[in-house]
Amino acid sequence: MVTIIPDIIKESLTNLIKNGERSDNRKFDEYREISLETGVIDKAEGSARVKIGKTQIMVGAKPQIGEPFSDTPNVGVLMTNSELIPMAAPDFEPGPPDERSVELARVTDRCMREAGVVDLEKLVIKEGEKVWMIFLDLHIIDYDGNLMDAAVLGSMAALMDTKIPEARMEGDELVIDREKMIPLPIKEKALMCTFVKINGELIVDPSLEEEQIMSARISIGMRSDSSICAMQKGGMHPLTKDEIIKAVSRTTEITKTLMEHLPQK
Amino acid sequence: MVTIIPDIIKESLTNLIKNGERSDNRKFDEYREISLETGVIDKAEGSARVKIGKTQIMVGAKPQIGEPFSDTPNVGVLMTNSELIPMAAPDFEPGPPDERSVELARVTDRCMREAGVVDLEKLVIKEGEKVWMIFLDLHIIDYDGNLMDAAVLGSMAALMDTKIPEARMEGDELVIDREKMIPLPIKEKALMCTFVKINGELIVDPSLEEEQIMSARISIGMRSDSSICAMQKGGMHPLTKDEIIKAVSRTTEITKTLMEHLPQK
Amino acid sequence: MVTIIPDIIKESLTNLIKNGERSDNRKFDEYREISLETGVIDKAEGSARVKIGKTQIMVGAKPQIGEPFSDTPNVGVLMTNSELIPMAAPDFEPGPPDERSVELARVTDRCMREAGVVDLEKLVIKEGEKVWMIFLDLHIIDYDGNLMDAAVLGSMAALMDTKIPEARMEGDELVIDREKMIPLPIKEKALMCTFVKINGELIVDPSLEEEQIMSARISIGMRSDSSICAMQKGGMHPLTKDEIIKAVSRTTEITKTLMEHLPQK
Amino acid sequence: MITIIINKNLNKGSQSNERDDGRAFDELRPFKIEAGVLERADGSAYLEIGGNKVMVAVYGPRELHVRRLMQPNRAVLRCRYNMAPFSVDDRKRPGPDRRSVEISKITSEALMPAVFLEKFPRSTIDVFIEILEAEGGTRCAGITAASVALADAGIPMRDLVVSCAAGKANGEVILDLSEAEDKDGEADVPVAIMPRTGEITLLQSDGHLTSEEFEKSLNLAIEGCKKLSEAQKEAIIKRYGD
Amino acid sequence: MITIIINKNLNKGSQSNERDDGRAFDELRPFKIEAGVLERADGSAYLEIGGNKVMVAVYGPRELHVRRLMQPNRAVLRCRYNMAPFSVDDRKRPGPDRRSVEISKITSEALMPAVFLEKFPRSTIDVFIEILEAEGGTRCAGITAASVALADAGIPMRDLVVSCAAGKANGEVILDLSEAEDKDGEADVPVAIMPRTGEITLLQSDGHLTSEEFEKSLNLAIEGCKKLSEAQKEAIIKRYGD
Amino acid sequence: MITIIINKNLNKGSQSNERDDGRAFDELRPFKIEAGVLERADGSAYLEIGGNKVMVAVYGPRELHVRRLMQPNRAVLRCRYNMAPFSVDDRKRPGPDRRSVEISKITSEALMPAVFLEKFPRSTIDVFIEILEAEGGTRCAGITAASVALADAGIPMRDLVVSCAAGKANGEVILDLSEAEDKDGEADVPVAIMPRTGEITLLQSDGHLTSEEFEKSLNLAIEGCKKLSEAQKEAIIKRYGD
Repeated sequence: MVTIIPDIIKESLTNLIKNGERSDNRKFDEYREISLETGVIDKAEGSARVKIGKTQIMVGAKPQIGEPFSDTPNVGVLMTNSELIPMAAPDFEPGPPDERSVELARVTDRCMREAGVVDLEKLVIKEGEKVWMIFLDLHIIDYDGNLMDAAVLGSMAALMDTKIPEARMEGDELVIDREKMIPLPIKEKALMCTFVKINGELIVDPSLEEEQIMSARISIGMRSDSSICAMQKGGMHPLTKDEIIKAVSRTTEITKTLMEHLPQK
Repeated sequence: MVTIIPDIIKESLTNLIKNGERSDNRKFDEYREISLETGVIDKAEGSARVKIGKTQIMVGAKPQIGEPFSDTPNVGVLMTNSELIPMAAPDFEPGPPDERSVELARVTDRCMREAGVVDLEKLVIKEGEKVWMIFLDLHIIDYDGNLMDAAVLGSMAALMDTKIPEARMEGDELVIDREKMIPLPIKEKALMCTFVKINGELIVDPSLEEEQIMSARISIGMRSDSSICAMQKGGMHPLTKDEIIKAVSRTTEITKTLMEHLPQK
Repeated sequence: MVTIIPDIIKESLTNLIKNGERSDNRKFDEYREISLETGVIDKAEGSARVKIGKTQIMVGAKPQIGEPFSDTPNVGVLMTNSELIPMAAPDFEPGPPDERSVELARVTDRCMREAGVVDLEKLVIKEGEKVWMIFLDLHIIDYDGNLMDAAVLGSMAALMDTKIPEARMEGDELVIDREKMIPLPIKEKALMCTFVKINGELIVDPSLEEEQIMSARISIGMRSDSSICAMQKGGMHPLTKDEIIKAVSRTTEITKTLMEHLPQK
Repeated sequence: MITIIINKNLNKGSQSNERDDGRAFDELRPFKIEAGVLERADGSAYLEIGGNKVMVAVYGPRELHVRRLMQPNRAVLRCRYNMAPFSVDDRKRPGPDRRSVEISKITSEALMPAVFLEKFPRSTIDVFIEILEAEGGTRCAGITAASVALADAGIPMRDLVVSCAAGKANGEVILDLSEAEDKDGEADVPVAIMPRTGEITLLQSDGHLTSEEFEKSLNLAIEGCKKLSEAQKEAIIKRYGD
Repeated sequence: MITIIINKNLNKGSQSNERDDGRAFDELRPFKIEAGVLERADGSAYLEIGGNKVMVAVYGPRELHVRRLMQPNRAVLRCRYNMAPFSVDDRKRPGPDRRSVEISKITSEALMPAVFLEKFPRSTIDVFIEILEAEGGTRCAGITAASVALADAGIPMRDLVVSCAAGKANGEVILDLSEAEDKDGEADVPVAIMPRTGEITLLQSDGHLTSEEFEKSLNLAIEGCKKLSEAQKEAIIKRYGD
Repeated sequence: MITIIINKNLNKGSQSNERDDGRAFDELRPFKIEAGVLERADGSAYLEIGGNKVMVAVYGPRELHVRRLMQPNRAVLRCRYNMAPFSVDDRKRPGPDRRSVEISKITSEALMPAVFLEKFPRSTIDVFIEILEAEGGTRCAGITAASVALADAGIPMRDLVVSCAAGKANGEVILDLSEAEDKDGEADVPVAIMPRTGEITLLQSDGHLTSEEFEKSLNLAIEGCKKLSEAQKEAIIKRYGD
């Protein structure tokens, strides 16, 4: 948990920011190289491998028949789970998800759900009794900063890649036809854009180094229509209202470019 | 777990006892001030806040439909759970209930159950299939000694405060009518009286200080008809048979006064 | 976990082996005294107490009605669980089974299952819905080396001792008749034979001391027809192929003698 | 078997442009704050707002037993947000769940900027937030009460962090959503600020909003925080005098 | 689906004034105690009484690895009461439950008064009680066996704690309730004493009794303890000579 | 309710004497190995064989925080075998189960003989094996990839441990069983060797075999190991040159 950044590195990074520069020569609003592949796991009904710089996440989506929640009998369920597995960083430990992992999964989940990415009403097989539950698993395998944006990007791509079997009731019988795989009904697209504050500046897509010296973080989930579907502040220091408003406005621009990474369909 | 009491405090408390006195000027058979409110949590079907001196417990009762145990198909269920939450004392830790917490819940549970406080037979909705389960949750928020007596007093009051919805079978349908709330059927009243032994004397309602220097503890659960419904010895030192008999006899007197704190109905 | 063997003991044990001897005067292919009793726990439908030297294991078998696994609807289930309880050795700790305990249970389980010891098809009460599940619990109470062979021997004996109630469907009703207890259908017999390698020699039935200085371990499960039903290598050092082949061949001989310890029926 | 639940509280369905409980769009629910309510804790506070009942205890600065968490140059601030089993309609199973783990984390981050942690290296300040009854907005209520409990414990602070949510329900941006408004509404934006500087220490948005609606919600929440801030100060003055 | 279980052992229903197993009201079930039955443990004992089979191992005094539990001026005595999965009619899932946690606690308290803990500061004495078969009265059987195992381990003690229950079934106060008597009976009063002084180190009452019945039960249990105490001594003499 | 699952992949039932995927009895599935594929880990490797996809990260030698596990005269080698939830047909619940605990243990034992542990007393070398997709033979794939990751981390080793299974399906002894062959087959014999000496560091047999069939399987697995061994070396050469 305790990561000590030598003062000298901290100072040099901060000085760069002061001069409008970053250690990898990026602009303040520039993402690292993004790579996104889908269909990478044959056994998963949907999958994606996303890389933002050296950060790497595998996302798998698996449908399962279940009961709807009793207060929402006519919609299916999307469940997001995240594992900061010890492979990904020297300070990640085996065991049940810690608070960072839980936050990552919950923010990703809220972003997809509130944006209405999946048409959950189409996942009902029999109202109040049988619905599709989509399990989205985030497997973080290399952590070099900015997990939030990578998680949402990978989740969006994995959901767009997902195919579920045709399922129907025939009298009392539930028939699941794995020979007829139907694309998951996608209604909206949403992505997330994270800024950190260093020396009073907001810079997008923080690298690990930048995260370690940041004073605060803000992640904004946005739909393709530029509406806001999620927001989460993090970090030990405050943000001003102006900074937040500015971050929202920059997100509107950046999201447009980010969306181009998604499969075009 | 390890509480170090300075020798000087220990000595001074012991000396007081020797002279028939206690540090807060109480008599050996005298309780601290007791305060008892019911109906304190609107979302709980029954609730109570009990204070004995500075010790404070919130008790909530919540009914839930469940299946009866297979060996007692014709009675409902009373479940008692206790949480020594870290709010209540510097040495209480988060996590699953420890042995003190388990003992508190189980002794409280036995006291209520063996006294026949709730008429469990009236909690059956359909024999062998549907009964009311009453969950009694003890939330310890301030610990200044004598949790046992406070737990039983608060539980008794919360149960007397509890109202459950009318439930009935209509053919195959279970109808739960939350517009008709019925008082939980209370058959008996029972309370608990705890003594600790210090310097050979038995004193009632120990404060935290007194618990920390006691040699032994005895808790006696008694019904309003002076019969015994629970008993539990604690502490690292023994008691004599005479001390136990004396404690029972003093409990008979004290319980009469204690009962006056319960709602009069 | 860390057991320090004084160098002097290690050296003296190794020297003995060099001279073809063992500290308790056994031959390399000789087991310690074996004692096996069945029917030792009245409440268990099958039970055995096995001792190999000072190593002692209690095994209990309990049948329970359950659902078959969905991919094998027409066979019953055998579940093996092992507890290295802290009673058995100073370095065993309370808590969920550790890796040694899990390995012991899984190897025992594979040995019984792959040998086809129990005729699982006869444990079906209603195909796809109701089968007998046999829970085999290994309770290790004294650990003086060679748990594997003791576990398999005790499990085999406990299963041979097991009687299950007659169960049948009468229309929609499941009738379990505890007045008619039927022997568990045993199809095959299998035992396990464990060698450790010390100073280049393979010796059977290692004592605790021998286990502590061994370089490698090999356990071979064998049926009465000399076929192999399980094998597991352990330890921090390698074995050669010749050593393994030799161990298999010696197991063929030893198993014949070991089988004589089983109840003769 | 079919279960039918008859409940008069469901399906109110008032579609008037007033809020169900009669509040104006920028009106807080009734609230009260009290400091110093527990004996054993180093500091404590009790807060009610609407149907929420929240108790907070603070212990520390004190020795940190988990060496792995220790910080050489500052105190650790650990918050534990916990709901009593009887605090909600359907009994909550005791113990942390994913929701409470997340809230505990962001509550710590909301309070930390205000505390002079650097005064207590290698130690911990523990904040225990117990939700005794929940009716929408418990995380904000917990933060607001926690600040008072920290002050009651004598922990040196730059400011008293205060928290309040705004959001959108029935198409309107409103302050301090009740449980019903949160459940049926479109979005909830919990905010915490340090009132002296107006800086924001907690910010989430759960739901769907345009940028304009978001900005409006943010402003409204900040106004709500300022009103609650007065009550915090009064609670402390009432306990200690001024 | 309906399950019907046919079992001849149920519904015996003898309502004579004799006990089902023919014992007198003040008669113990047959029992035997053996010391020194395990190889690895520092001390051990095996006890059977009625259908109960109990094995106890003692390790210590030895180093205590959990610093938090360490006592500067005495040893800690930790007991773990555990039931084997096959010890009861319906298989018990492995691992501690609330019942075993409580019994472990009161067993420690029952044994502590007899042990010279002050001779071994900062260390632990661990007592592992395994119920191999349970038929009513296992906590008492565990305590009685544990004393013998402690003696076998050479732990210095003031006395050999011994334990037995009395209670009420079919309206009569009786000694040493069997499983059936405990299940159908009105009350169970487990007691442990140090026989030299008669002091009581364990006392519980589970059930409903008048004061007179309680006192009678207590006296009866003490008499039972005294009989068992002789068997404890014999077990130790048999192992070590006298 | 009855559930019917229609699936064209089931019930292939080819009973010809060729393997379902057209391989010869002694033929490995297509495979590839890559070294140095992760940024944060000290060493890493990626391996595909048939439908298996395995990623391995190595951290260390580094400080061991669990004092209880520390070895005064050597490093500890800890392996954690873990399956991603999406790696199998029916989603696997996250976290260790009994199978993964056993595989982690024997994987450690398979790798340890090759590592100069004695060079790093009191430290740990951690090997994290993630099964991203599973199609039969994952434990062997994990071991083979782990050796490459250890080499990539610069850990000094006597040899590159390599692992492969052979077994029996449809009455024939065959190399490198696919998932279908493993499921319907009679036996599976996973083996790991140090190719320089041919010594065996992992050996299990799950299934039913005669001694002759076992020996044949063992030999076949060793041949498979040797083929894979070449690919390991190439992966390292490709990363570092030779």
